[in-house]
Amino acid sequence: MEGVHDMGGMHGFGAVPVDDVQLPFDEPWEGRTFGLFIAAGAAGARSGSIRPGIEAIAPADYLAMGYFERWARSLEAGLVDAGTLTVADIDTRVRTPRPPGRHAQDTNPKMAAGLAAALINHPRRPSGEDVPARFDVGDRVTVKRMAPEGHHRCPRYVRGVTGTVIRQPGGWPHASGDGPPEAVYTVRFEMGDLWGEDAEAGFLHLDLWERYLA
Amino acid sequence: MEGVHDMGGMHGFGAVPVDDVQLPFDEPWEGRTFGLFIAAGAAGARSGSIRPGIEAIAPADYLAMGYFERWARSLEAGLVDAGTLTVADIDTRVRTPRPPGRHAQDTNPKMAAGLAAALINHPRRPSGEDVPARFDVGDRVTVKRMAPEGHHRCPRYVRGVTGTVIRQPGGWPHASGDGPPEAVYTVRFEMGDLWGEDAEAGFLHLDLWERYLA
Amino acid sequence: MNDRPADAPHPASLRIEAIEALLVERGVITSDVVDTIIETYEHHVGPLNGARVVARAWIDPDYRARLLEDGTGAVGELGYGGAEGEHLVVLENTEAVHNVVVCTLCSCYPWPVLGLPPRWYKSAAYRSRMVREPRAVLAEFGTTLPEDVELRVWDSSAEVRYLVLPLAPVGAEARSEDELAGLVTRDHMIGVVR
Amino acid sequence: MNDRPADAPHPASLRIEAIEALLVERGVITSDVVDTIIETYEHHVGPLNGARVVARAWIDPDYRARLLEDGTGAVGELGYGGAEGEHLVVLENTEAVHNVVVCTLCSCYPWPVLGLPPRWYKSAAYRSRMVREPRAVLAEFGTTLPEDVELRVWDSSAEVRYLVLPLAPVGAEARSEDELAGLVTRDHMIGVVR
Repeated sequence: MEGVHDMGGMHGFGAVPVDDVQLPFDEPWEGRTFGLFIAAGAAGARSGSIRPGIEAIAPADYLAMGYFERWARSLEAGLVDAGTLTVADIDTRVRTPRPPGRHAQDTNPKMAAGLAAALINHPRRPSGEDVPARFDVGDRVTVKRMAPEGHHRCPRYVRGVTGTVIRQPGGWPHASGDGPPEAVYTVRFEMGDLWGEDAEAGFLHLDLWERYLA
Repeated sequence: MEGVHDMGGMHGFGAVPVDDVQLPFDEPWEGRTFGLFIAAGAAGARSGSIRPGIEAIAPADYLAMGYFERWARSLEAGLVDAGTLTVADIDTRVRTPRPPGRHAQDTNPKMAAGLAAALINHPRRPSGEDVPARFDVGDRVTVKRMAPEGHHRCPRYVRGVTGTVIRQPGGWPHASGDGPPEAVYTVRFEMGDLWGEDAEAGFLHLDLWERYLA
Repeated sequence: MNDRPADAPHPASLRIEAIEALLVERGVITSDVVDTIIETYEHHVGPLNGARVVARAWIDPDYRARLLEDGTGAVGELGYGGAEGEHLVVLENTEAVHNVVVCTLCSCYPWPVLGLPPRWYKSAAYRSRMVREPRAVLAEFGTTLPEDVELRVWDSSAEVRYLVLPLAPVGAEARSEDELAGLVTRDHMIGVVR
Repeated sequence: MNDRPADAPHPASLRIEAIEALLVERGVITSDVVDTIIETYEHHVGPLNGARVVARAWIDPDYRARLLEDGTGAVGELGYGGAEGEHLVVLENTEAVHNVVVCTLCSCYPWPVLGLPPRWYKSAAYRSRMVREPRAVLAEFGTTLPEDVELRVWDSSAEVRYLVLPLAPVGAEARSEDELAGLVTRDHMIGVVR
């Protein structure tokens, strides 16, 4: 979809809020959100993946929310969609908070250890698969005009722009989740071709599925 | 600027909230906002124009606000920028509301009548001025790539797209307010050239200043 | 967007009230001027103006020709014009062509002939979608356009303001101008209804 | 974004607490699993992993060559890998070239070597501006890039994750791997610092 999450090139967001914070979570609930998202996925208790769930957030809300608020919203949507919880369940529990009851003291060290291991399990080879590719390194390719409703990874700022293929890292199923692995290309664009005559000098690189290119 | 106000083509905003309301203001304060904006302009009490003031609203706020809330924000910014009021003046008055004091009973029937007449005063001729024009009706023109920080009227969805000039209504100073009148062209684009192979059939027309075109 | 209770004032309402009070106290403006501006657009300038223009065009071929040639001038003949109507272009619907108007960047609208824009015209949904999927949007207004009718969308975001001249009803020449004007709605002249 | 007092819980916090309680009660998950995931990214997976990769590359030319050829494999040699690092590409800074990474569409980031992304990497300002005015953004990090250095921005929004291999300090070969790793920061490996 063409959503507000596609921010490349926009004005109005001010200076970068540079800080030197090294910890991943500012508040404990952010860590819980992250951990629950992964644990619920491993337990088969939620459907969907993180990005489409986040992009489904209403545009004004998306912009007003922090990063882990969006994760929390995506997690909730996935749990509800899978039938694990209902919005009413959660609403009720928020209004009448109490500590977890049954199973509150349960632990599952085997699952915890397994999941921790899986998260940092290094693969034998890179994930890109060997697939047929229409374009070669060095080819000039133009990003198609499009306005897909489904989840995609083709930012608006490259539409209609021509660049050069500099790498073909492999094939992956398209971001929308459908179909077999499809060739992805790393394409180099000149900044001036993206932003016009006042652009800074330099190059912009983007990984694009074959379906986006002509 | 490239802001969230530039909505053409985006997803995520749902169905059109069709209604049959014929009155221009839903709540009295909306009418006051509109009237104050015009009256303050006529009194020379605010600077700026409506659109840049609205586009300066932070993106998340812009999307969360209603139409006349944006006008209210733009009005306030213009009054503050002109030195007529300070934000502190307004904040204080909001916290301690009381009816207007001095001059509350004043009227200015002459200004009211004059302004009402000016608002509906029909011009002798269309406002477009006769200016030199680089392109002729029938010419194919391509919208330049750009990312201007200032106020402009060139939506992102036509960048890099080629269309045909169908009219040259005249010249106006560019939207940013600078310089002499500059030719404006009404350009016709094919929907497929804007949105790709899945586009609906039809044509999209847009008035574009000469500086946007090549 | 607001979680306030139904009877609580909108926060912007309090702020605008404060601004008006301050401007009045300081002698910058008087409230009757504001009243008059509101009254102008609540009672005097609205779609009835446009409807009269359309009705005249339906019964008077010479006027129609002038209207399509110079919208500003022909609308002015009927006494209409002013703010946001400084350069009007009239778009002619035919059996083969349908026109519809939007402003993606804000909500530009031909005030002198239609008044201030309706709520939905100002909505993000209308602004974002009308340029990309106009037939789908028209369907939400109950308007189904035959496939063979050419659809022309006008994104009026610069200086020109657009008014759609709808198809005349059958037998228009035999009806009075007032009667015809009564048939023309705002939605016809924006183009969301055919 | 929130007007809540400093000591009030974030609304999302209450909601997440309710969700966890419900999932635990219903036997869907146990809280120790959540604890372990948090601990993994708070204590075990972070920029120190990437720093060790960089330090090794600085002192071992063969490793450097493997790293640039197959990032995933070479990082795996040091025991790092996993979620969001399934296909790593390492970008080599040189005297003539500087690389910097962003994700405009969300906040894609090479977790196994850098941990979870910093707050500013996830900000709308960084995401919107790094692809359009990278030198201006670098300046906000205190990084002024000579005009003759070629700037390469990588918008890592699909499947590949990118790690910047910074320029080695003078005399790197004479220093220990641990000492060198201590010089490498997260910001070097994103490319906002040179």
